[in-house]
Amino acid sequence: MIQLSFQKERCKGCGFCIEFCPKKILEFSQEMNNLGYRYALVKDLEKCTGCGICASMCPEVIIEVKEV
Amino acid sequence: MIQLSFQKERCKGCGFCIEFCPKKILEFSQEMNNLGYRYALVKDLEKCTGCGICASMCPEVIIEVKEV
Amino acid sequence: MAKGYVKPTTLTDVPWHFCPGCNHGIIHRLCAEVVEEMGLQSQTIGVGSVGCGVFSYNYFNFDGIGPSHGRAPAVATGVKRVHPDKLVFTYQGDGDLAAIGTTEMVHSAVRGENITIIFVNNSLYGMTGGQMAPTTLLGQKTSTTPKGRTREQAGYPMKVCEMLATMDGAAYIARTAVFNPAQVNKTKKAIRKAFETQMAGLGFSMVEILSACPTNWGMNPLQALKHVEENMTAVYPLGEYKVPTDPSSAGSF
Amino acid sequence: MAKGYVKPTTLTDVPWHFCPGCNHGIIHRLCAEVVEEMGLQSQTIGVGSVGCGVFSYNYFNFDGIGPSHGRAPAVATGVKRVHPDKLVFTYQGDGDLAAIGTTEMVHSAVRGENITIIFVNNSLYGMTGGQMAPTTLLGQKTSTTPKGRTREQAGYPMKVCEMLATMDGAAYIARTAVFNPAQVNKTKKAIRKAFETQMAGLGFSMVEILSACPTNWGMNPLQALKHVEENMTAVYPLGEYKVPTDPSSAGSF
Amino acid sequence: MKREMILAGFGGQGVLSMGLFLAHAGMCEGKHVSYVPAYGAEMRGGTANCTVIISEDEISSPVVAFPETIIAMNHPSLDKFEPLVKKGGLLLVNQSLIHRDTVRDDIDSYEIPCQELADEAGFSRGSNMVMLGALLQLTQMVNNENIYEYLVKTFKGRYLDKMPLNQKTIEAGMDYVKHLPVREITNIA
Amino acid sequence: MKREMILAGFGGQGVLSMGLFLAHAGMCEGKHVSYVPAYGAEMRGGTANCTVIISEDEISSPVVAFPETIIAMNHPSLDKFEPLVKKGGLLLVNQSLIHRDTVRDDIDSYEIPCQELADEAGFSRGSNMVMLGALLQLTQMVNNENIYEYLVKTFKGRYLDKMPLNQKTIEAGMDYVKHLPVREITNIA
Amino acid sequence: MAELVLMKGNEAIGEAAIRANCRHFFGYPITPQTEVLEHLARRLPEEGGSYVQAESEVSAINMVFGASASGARVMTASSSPGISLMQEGISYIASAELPAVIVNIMRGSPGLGGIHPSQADYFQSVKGGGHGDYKLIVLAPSSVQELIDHTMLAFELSEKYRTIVVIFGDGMLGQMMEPVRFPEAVTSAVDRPWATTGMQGRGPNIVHTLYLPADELENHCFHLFEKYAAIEACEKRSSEYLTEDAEILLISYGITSRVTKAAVEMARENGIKAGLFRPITLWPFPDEALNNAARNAKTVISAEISMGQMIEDVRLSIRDRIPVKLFNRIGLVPSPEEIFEAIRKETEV
Amino acid sequence: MAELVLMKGNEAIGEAAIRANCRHFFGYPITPQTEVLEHLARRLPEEGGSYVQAESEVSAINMVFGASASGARVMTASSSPGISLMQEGISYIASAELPAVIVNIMRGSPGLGGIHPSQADYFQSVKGGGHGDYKLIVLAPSSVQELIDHTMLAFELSEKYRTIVVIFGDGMLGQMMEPVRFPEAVTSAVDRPWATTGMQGRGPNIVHTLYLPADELENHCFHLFEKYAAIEACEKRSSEYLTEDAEILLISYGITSRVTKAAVEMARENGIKAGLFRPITLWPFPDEALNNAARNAKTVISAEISMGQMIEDVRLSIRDRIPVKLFNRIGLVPSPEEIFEAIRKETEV
Ligand SMILES: Cc1ncc(C[n+]2csc(CCOP(=O)(O)OP(=O)(O)O)c2C)c(N)n1
Ligand SMILES: Cc1ncc(C[n+]2csc(CCOP(=O)(O)OP(=O)(O)O)c2C)c(N)n1
Ligand code: SF4
Ligand code: SF4
Ligand code: SF4
Ligand code: SF4
Ligand code: SF4
Ligand code: SF4
Ligand SMILES: [Mg+2]
Ligand SMILES: [Mg+2]
Repeated sequence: MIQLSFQKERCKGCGFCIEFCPKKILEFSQEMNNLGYRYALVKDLEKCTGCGICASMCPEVIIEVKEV
Repeated sequence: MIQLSFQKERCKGCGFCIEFCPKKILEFSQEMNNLGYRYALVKDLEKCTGCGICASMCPEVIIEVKEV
Repeated sequence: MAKGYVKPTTLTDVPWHFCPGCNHGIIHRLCAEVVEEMGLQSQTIGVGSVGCGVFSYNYFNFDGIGPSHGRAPAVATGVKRVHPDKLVFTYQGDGDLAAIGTTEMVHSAVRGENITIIFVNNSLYGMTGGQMAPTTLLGQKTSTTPKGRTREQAGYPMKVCEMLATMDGAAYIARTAVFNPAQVNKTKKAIRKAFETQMAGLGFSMVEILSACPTNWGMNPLQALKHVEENMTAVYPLGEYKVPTDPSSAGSF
Repeated sequence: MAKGYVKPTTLTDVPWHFCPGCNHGIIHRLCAEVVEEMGLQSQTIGVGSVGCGVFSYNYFNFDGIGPSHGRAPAVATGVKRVHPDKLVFTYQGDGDLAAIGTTEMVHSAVRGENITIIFVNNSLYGMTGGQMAPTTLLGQKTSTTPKGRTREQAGYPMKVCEMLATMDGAAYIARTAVFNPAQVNKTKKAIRKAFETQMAGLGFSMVEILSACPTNWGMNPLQALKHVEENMTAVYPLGEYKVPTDPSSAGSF
Repeated sequence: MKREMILAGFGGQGVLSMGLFLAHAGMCEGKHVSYVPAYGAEMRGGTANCTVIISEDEISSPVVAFPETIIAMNHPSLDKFEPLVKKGGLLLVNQSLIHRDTVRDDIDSYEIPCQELADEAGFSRGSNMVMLGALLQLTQMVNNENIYEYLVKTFKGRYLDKMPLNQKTIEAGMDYVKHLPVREITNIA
Repeated sequence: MKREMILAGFGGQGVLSMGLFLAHAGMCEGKHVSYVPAYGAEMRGGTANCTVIISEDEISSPVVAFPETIIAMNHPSLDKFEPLVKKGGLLLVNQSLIHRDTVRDDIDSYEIPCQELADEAGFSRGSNMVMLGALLQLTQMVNNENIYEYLVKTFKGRYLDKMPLNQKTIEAGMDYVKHLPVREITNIA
Repeated sequence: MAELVLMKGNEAIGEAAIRANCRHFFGYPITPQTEVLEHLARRLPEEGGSYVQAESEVSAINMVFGASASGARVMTASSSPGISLMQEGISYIASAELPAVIVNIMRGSPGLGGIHPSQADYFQSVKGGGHGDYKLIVLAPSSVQELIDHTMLAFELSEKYRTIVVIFGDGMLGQMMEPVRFPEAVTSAVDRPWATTGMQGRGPNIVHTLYLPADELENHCFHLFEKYAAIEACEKRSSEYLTEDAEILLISYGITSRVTKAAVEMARENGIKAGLFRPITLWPFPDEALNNAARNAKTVISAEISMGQMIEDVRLSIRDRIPVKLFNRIGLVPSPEEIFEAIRKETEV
Repeated sequence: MAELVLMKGNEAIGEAAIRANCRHFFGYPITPQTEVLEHLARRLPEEGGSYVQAESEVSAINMVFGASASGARVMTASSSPGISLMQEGISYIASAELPAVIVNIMRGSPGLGGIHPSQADYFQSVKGGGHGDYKLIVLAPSSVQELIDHTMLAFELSEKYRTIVVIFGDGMLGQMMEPVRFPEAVTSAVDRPWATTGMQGRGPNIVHTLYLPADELENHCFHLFEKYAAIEACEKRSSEYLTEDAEILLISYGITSRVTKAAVEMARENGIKAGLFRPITLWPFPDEALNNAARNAKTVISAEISMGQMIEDVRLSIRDRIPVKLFNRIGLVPSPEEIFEAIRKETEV
């Protein structure tokens, strides 16, 4: 099973992870973080393959993908 | 007839004119000029064709070739 | 592709100052990953520059130097002559490298200086608020080309890879981008080749990376990636412009 | 060939300081002849440099400027922007142009600045007594490469024409020499093409001229010409590296 | 008479345009004015603030250590500037983003629900205009007749279509403070 | 005791090596010495000269306005330096290239046919060595025993094969002045 | 009378240059000066002039050399590190006696430092950062209006004396906005018979800085310094505030002189006899005027945003008659309160 | 005791650097300094060091930055115009507190000037040619032997205080030959825990000069100036000749101090009570020592090959108690006779 973690307080809402996730299982939050951005979160972890593409596109290096 | 003039006091004795004259009618002087160089002079003006090659190679621009 | 992703130990935990979607972040990460994967964290000296990458020495978790604007290749030369066995690379923007730093860049290549330049080309001066750079595209609007860059007034986009590839001292020269995952992987491979070229002592290496500056382009992050893919690559073709000829060159070629 | 020879009015009568057999003299003369033949004596501003050509402003009989070492192309840019219709050319040695002046040279080409550079390459720093220049041949002995230039320590001879020919802003780029009468004529033609390119407003032009420095080469004048012909041209091939594509270009093409 | 103000918030909240408006208004009404933005290396994000002085007499120092009026649009700004308000001065707080009470009791402070009022006014990005309205109403610093003209000046005639909406939002801020219960100003001086 | 000399000629006449020889000789004989070449922009041609001081005591100024000894190897040098020789000083003139008489009568001057003597000695490029010999003979500045050693030092051990010829040429200069009629030195002081 | 406009310091400089009939600008971006470039990049083409973004400050100053040598009114602008890169070019321009205007919007230093307001380039511009003997006229404006007036004056003085004039600003002056009025535009072009414009109807003009014979170099330097003496005789500028009876005299220039003035006002309100002497030209430094302004002073305080640079000229001016103290902050413009506090301390002792 | 060798000034500097265990040199040719390069280009490879001929002085000073930052003893050398091009880099090195030795064999200026001996870069090196607040130790040798001793001292001081030390020479010192003895070679390498050598067994080392928060920049400048205060307290150097009873005190440094000494000797022979004060460190300037040496002086003459630069420090040192005159020549080293003449004139009035 895949463990996906986002450091939401460091997310700047660029949307790269959301855009490039092959499974399209990421989306923006409704609320804003303290930086004033809508941050990325997982809507459907089940479908995650752990491919790491989201992390490989994240300009803030705040996504970790682990198999557990 | 060709008029060939060398400003001997400005000659630095590089020998380019002598080397490249197709008629081989130029040579070095025996005495030195005030700069301390053996200067170039014509030994056989008759043979001069006025081609101007000597002048075109002279780094000091001190050769004039005229037809008179 | 290897599953999962963990942040490399070659990056500190300092929060980054980049704007949303700035490609500097991706490129920082790739440099750090390659250093870690090559096991060179304790053998690396990074030479930053003045531009939006100015804080690289705070973000990289290895020795770092902050030089003056444009002079990174000279500073790196000084470092490399003292530590010939260490990995020494510069991280420079297009204003820093291709404008004020032209002489230092060209002559580190002429000398075949055994260093690597990571060249982040976002086609303008980001940190100072988006002025024209030598790399600005024709027609591109910047704060100093309000009507778009014209040939008459400011000439043509400067093609650094094409120029340096003519030098005997240059061993590896490549241009890549990071506008999608595939390109990100290619960029990482190119950085690795460059670093391996240096560690193999084959001479000067540079990787130019086309990079998005959403803020000064007045685009959102995804539009900015598209702009790189569609407009920048047309003027700055991606690919390897020079690869080491020396057979003794590292395995990965 | 036109018979006879008379010194052009575009040269003053000041005695020259060059050493015996120095090719600077021939090249000075050719520049002056072309300016005269194009009828531009009163329309020309010559920008000198610091090197053995430093006194060009005393030898040329038209307006002249003595800039700082290496910056002639920037100075010429300033002149040209004020006088777009005048003939503006720089006269620079290889140390001046290809070492300290690299940035100014490259960016006048990037901008397609409508000026001409006359580049006198004698493969070392003549005026200061014969130190290595970026253009020094491998193995060539100079006062700072007493055992001859080596790749390891100082890299490779810098090929300026090849480098500038990659630039979109460069309209005419050629390399010539003056080691015999035929080459002298070719050089004069190239200078004329460059000046015509500029007057036609087609952009940046440069003529690199391989030049003998008997004094610092430790050769007599004729040996020095041979050295250019046999050794320098092998590393620096003669020819036109770029010619204007624009059809509106001046007649002589 | 001289009014020294610091307007603070985070980038994008429009504190600088608030300051520009006040400077233009002051100038148009024949006062001496100065406007000093705090400029940052990272041009984006982070905090933004500016110092605006409007004065009958020539302005010597454009620098103000203890301003008489402070506008805090976000939490960090309140923390940083509340201690600096002159005794008897004025502190306006953006209630929508700041959830703590003010601590000074020797100054006159107001909480304004900028976001809510802006939303009501139909201009959700107009928090700054609401705050501006509140300030203008409380201080009567400028002639309300001319607000529209000053707005146009502030935006150099750009987005003219947006001006009425801006004015409306400013008025929303004015109305809000008009209907606040009148308070005793604790002026320990 | 202090001896200040200026040696002058045109480039290639070897005046600098003459000066170097004297400086080395002085040093080897335990004196204080200084050697100041006049360096030019055009490294070649033009005139060359150097100032050499040999002194029992420490040398304060390496700069000399009125030297006590002058060697003029060519015409321009004579014109330039003859007026500067100290009263009662010594002036050596290279007769082979200088065809005018000296004008000073308050100094001791000698004409030396350097070229001719050098040719005789079989070292036609040795004019400077002839002149050096004349100077050494007239002044007895250094121990003649060690001339060879000093020559080797001067040329840093290069062209050792040429050293005997140099020495021979120096001696030619010495002999020449030895056989000059002894003269009264007009010393107006 | 021209209308009042609210304008940013850097833009005001750019617009003033255009009013001064300057049509050629060469520069390189650097915070906090960049708006000068941005303004001129937009406006010069409108006025038929040319804006060239140089590839570096070294190139910029040499482009200025060329444009001025060939007869044009020309300006460049930068900030501290960029001005350092211009030092060789500045020495050349001074020797060639070319008119030119250089704007320095000083920032935090040394090294990369930061973008804070600063006054730490005083030695560089006033004493000489380039090699050799030369002087530059240095004007120190203190408001946006003065940025305009001094920029226009700078072009006038640079032509009159064939010299560089430096506009000495700082990050705050460059970034702040104040209401300003622009004077009438200058239209007359000054003619420069010595300029390299092509030798139509005359012999060749030559602009150079090489003097190989020692006596030629010496004469050239003496000539330059005769000119500088004339400038010292005519162009010293300063202003005073409550100096007549001042027992504590503050000396400061530029933006700092304004907060210092406010501090002096506070001091007077508190019964302290303080006064302000403000040099407007830093070179030539108004030494006699200062010495005179200090006649009743018991203490003199030099207030600078530096570790103490102008203070040397203050000491030289008053010939060390009176104790000279330093008040300084780095990285920011001090507040009137801080300076007042420093004044108050002096009265205690 | 080491043997006497007759050596040219520039070569002596190069050899002294090697004796001081300097193994890295970066430089660019320029008359009258070039022999420093030429000597090191030959000798460094023999010693296993590296000579890199930089493509310009700008590159050279930045190579020095890199080499010093990563732990090496390093030197560069140039002459006036080249030193101007190094001003930005010098400000960076000063801020980063990197040890480095810079040789300036001064030549005729301003502009291209010429290759004559000169002392006209005093303001640039002593006051500050680069941007911002910083100081350099400036040593002024007056003989070939001192060129050696000061070069070795320079490396020591630069390490001790983490600062740039400038060797302040001129064309004559660089070109002349005198007998010299070399001290024992230094072999110990100083360790630099802060250097960027690769983070083996420690956290990352960072060398930079950027301080964005105002308080950080202010603290950094205050820290630098505490260090400078320590240098001022310990490193002022000067020498005196017949100053005890001197009524006319001459002040001069470097090559000029030697001709001045000869002039003082002439004056004494003529019964004039003249004396010589010679600053050896130009920064820190030996002000107390000078003030003390001038205690009996009625006139003070600053003798310089410049239009008058050191004279400002002379005036500051003696606090303008006594009239300070200038004796200067440009383009050459004056003769003792000229200076004596100037002394004699003083006695007439
Ligand atoms: C000598 C000098 N000149 C100018 C500057 C101002 N400056 C800082 S960053 C920068 C340009 C940065 O552009 P680039 O190198 O393309 O990096 P980017 O921010 O675009 O990533 C400039 C001009 C400076 N710091 N130093
Ligand atoms: C800033 C600066 N650095 C160095 C010099 C010294 N210098 C004068 S000429 C020259 C090199 C000349 O070589 P090159 O340009 O090849 O001309 P050449 O004499 O060979 O014709 C140098 C380094 C200088 N004048 N200014
Ligand atoms: S790991 Fe792959 S699948 Fe999972 S979220 Fe990231 S991109 Fe989508
Ligand atoms: S890529 Fe990173 S920064 Fe961008 S939205 Fe996703 S998590 Fe946030
Ligand atoms: S003109 Fe021709 S033929 Fe006559 S001398 Fe010259 S080269 Fe020879
Ligand atoms: S080419 Fe000219 S300089 Fe050379 S020898 Fe002939 S005449 Fe003399
Ligand atoms: S300005 Fe551009 S380059 Fe700089 S951080 Fe923002 S997006 Fe990145
Ligand atoms: S040194 Fe060389 S280049 Fe210079 S004048 Fe002599 S021969 Fe010509
Ligand atoms: Mg960029
Ligand atoms: Mg050359």
